[in-house]
Amino acid sequence: MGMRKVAVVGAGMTRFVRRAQETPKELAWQAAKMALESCEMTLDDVGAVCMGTAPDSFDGVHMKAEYLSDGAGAWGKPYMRSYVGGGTGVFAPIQGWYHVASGMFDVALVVCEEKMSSFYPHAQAAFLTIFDHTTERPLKPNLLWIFALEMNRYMQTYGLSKEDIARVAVKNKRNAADHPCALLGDADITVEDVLNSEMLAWPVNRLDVSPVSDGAVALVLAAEHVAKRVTDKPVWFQGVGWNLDTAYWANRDLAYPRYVEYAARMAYEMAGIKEPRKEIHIVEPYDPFDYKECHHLEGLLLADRGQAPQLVADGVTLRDGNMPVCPSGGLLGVGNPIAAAGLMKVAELFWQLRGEAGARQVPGQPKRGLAQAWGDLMQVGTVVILGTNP
Amino acid sequence: MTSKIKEFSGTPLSEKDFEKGRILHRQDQLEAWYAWDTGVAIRTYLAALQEGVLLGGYCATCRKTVIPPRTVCEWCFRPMDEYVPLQDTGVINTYSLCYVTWDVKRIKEPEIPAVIDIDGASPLHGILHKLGEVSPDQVKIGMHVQAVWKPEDEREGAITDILYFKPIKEAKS
Amino acid sequence: MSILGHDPAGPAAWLGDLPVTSRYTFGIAGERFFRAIKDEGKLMGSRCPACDITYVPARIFCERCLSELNEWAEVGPGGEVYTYTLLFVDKDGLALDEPEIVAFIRIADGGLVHRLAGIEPESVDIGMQVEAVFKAKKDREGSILDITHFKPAKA
Amino acid sequence: MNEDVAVIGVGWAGFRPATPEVSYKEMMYQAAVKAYDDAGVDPRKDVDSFITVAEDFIEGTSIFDEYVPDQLGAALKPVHTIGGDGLHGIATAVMLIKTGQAEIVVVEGHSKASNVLTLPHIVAYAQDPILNRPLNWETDFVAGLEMNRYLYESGTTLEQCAMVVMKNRRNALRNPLAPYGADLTLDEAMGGDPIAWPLLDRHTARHADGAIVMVLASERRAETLSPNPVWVTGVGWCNGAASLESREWGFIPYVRSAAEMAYSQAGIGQPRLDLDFVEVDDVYAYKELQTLEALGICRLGEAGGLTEEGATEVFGEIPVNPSGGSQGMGDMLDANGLARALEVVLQLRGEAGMHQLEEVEVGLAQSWRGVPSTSSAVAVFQV
Repeated sequence: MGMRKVAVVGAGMTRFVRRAQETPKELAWQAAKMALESCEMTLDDVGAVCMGTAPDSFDGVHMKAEYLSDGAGAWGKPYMRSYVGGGTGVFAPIQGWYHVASGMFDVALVVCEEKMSSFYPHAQAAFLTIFDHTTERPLKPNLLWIFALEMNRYMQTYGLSKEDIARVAVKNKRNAADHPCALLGDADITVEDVLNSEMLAWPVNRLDVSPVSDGAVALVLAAEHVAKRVTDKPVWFQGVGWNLDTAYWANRDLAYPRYVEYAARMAYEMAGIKEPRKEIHIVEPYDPFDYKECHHLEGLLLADRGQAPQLVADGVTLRDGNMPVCPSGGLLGVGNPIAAAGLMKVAELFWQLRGEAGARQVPGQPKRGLAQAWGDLMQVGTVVILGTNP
Repeated sequence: MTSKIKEFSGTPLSEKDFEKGRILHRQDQLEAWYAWDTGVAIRTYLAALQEGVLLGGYCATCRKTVIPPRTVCEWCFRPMDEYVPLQDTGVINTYSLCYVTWDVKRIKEPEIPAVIDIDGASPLHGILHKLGEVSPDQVKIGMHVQAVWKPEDEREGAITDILYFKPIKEAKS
Repeated sequence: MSILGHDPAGPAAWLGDLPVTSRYTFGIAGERFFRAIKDEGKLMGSRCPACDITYVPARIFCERCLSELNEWAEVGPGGEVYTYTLLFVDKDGLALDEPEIVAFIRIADGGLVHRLAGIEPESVDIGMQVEAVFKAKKDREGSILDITHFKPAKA
Repeated sequence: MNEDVAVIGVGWAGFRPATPEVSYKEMMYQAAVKAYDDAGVDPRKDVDSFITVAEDFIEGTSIFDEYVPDQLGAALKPVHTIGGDGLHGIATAVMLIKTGQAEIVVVEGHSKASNVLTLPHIVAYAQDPILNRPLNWETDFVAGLEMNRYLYESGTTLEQCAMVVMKNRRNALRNPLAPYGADLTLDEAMGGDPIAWPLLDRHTARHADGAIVMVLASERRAETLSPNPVWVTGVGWCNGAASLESREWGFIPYVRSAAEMAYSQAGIGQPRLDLDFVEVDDVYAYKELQTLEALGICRLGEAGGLTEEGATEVFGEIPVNPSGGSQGMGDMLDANGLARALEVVLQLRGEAGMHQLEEVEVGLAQSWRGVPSTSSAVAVFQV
């Protein structure tokens, strides 16, 4: 099928901080403006705006995309918000992709924003209400429960230790030390630091978890004829995939994220990828908790089941390893303003594939990268594959 | 282009900036209340809880017993056939020892949330609940547990009609 | 029992809430705009030279071209009633004791939504000139409520 | 455009002030199973992608997206939520199909408004938290401000707004899906209490529960699957100024922009002549008039007169809201656009029953996301 080719041509982001002074609109504006300036485009060039932002509870505004619209550059423009919980940050560029690939628009501006600090006193309380209102919420569950339950099941199924998994947090926080926007970069952190950090919900310790953050990220997407005009180095969408599993999360296997696998297979098929382990050079899987990176590498078919922690131990996933994973520093290191954090991963691929990632640059001129996010009730996989070839 | 950009926007604040009035801010609270219709299947599930029964649903096409019951099977998209009373016992699928409440208050004695695969339901079909009458270091995945119900006259047709699940003392053979 | 039927002994509805508690910063522009109200009793606008628009309240970006706005200037405190409404109900659906006169007061190319007072509802006209009435300086805390209301401007 | 897109199946449930016998999941299922039967598709095998439209605070659930797949037959399938109106969902389905990566896409929208006990408090949380919310006003003040300026600029009268209410609730009498049918006199439609004068309580639609599911398909699949495809020949959507302080109050330019986008795709040059009937937002009665003008059906200030002359009646020159609109069918929040589109599809298929219009081939549906938003979407359908 003669599908229109779509490229990322510009990217911008704010710093990820614990509490931003900027309003949500102002954060969205800062990222959007930077993205447009990065490719020397103006708002007049933009045909449509796509917004990704996670629960309204965080920013504390009902229909928050409507509130955010002017900051995102949507004044007088076609504008929509897509929403798949934690998976939103990697879905929003998919939304941008279909805006352009459909032939409906030549240029789409994709903006993701989250201001979690507006949920006060603590953003985590927002997660009570992701559970079923009648059959689960009366038990007063919290977000840590589901991660801890899933992590424990994963560790038990494959006989993994906390140390195996803590190495992911160490790698990512060390990588983040080179990211100018990072909240929790730490070049000297050790596995012991992670294991000795405060116990939150066994098996989850404080440093196994990414920090609550504020921030925004934006990308400019363009159709082929525009992309080739505005840049010598467009980075192309090669594949996209997304998938949502049943909401009855206690009625399925928690050890393996098959929805991630299905999303990945959709993207691989579109990208014509037969052997993902050989054909993907950089991976930015979703890492809100350290075990999730392992979980997702397995779901993405980039590691055998239960074997992802071994890749970390062997150094395969280091920035200069054979398959760099989260060279950005990931959510664990850069920070986790939910939707913005997902889009940060796609922006990282853009910078890496153009050789513009500075101190974070992965060696060897990578040609293709994959970003993935995850969300809802351990239920959503969203995958974007970008490459230097259309 | 991150390597080309020197200055990034985003202005970090500390909690002190708020406490000391260095920053203008305003608080608000959402008043959002709902009366969600329980509908056919969940209404029946809740009625059964009040009776001290965990109720599942059976899909004849998939030959699957699920909990809670639902009117349509999400796998074959055929209407579900019938309600099936299940045991009030099960096996710990996974658990956590949680030292933080939902609104992020620190607690000394951990809550022990667990997914419990319910006896009589299909494999890997369970519910979220909590464990009790067990010391945290004794909990194991695979442990057999039983529901501890509220007294009958205190039940109201809610998942909290089960107080928690406790380990079943295996008879010594 | 067939799943076509339900047990009427169960609760027909489940009552619950969605607890959200929020703390909002005023932002880069809001901080400056509301400090000017609090400290100086002034309304500030910001101008986009490219679009030839003066935003009130002042903001740091132009919504039409996304330029950063650096030209701040005092505006008002008077403006024109661009439209108004008489609000009779509160958020619980109850009748207000007195209907509130809510107006959009146009100031430069923007304006403020606020209440009108010191005038009977039937005397309000679209196009009439009004001006902001500020709280005493000692009572101002940096809020839209530092303006108590707008009142008809002296001729 | 790469590929034409058609609606090949519709299903619905509810359309009543309250639906206490079913949960939202069960109501969605009722609509979905009907739509799949209508389209002749199996959601587990045939559907490539699913879209729902929803907002968390209306549902009472953070990340409502979670609870969408099961009752739509969408578990382990590509599903996503659009925080928009149902017509935004239709536009999304059209885009997905035009990429060539999806051939059959399902769109769902629903309202369980009856379950929301504190809706005005929730809507107030959509106001700017710094500039507007401290004033502590019920958000209908935004409609009052807009209506007053609209009447001022256009010369439209309160009586003409009342006639919209009379027409739409009378149309609803002949629509079995509409719960709010009534035969009001002008005095009755002018009576009652004001909410945000000049906005009257009786000019504000009551809420309703309901679910609507539509199945859309590529040209290739539509032609093999459906004996009566309804083609989506144009979609447009647009936002205006987010803040109350920078918007136009009398005119709604974002509706004009959304319509122009849809018209240019559908090849509509003269909307009044080219469209056989329209279904538009009328949650507040004045919106029908303001919208008709923004859609270019008539010039500014003419919609009230058209209504008075009967041109927008079911027997008139350009019937407007033959379904009864939201005044007659109920305000279904973000499902409103799909309710409007459902009527257009049924009319174009000749399946509207007692209120079937004669010889209709092209219809338009339009929606607005309610106060305080400036978000609107438009879709043009054709047989």
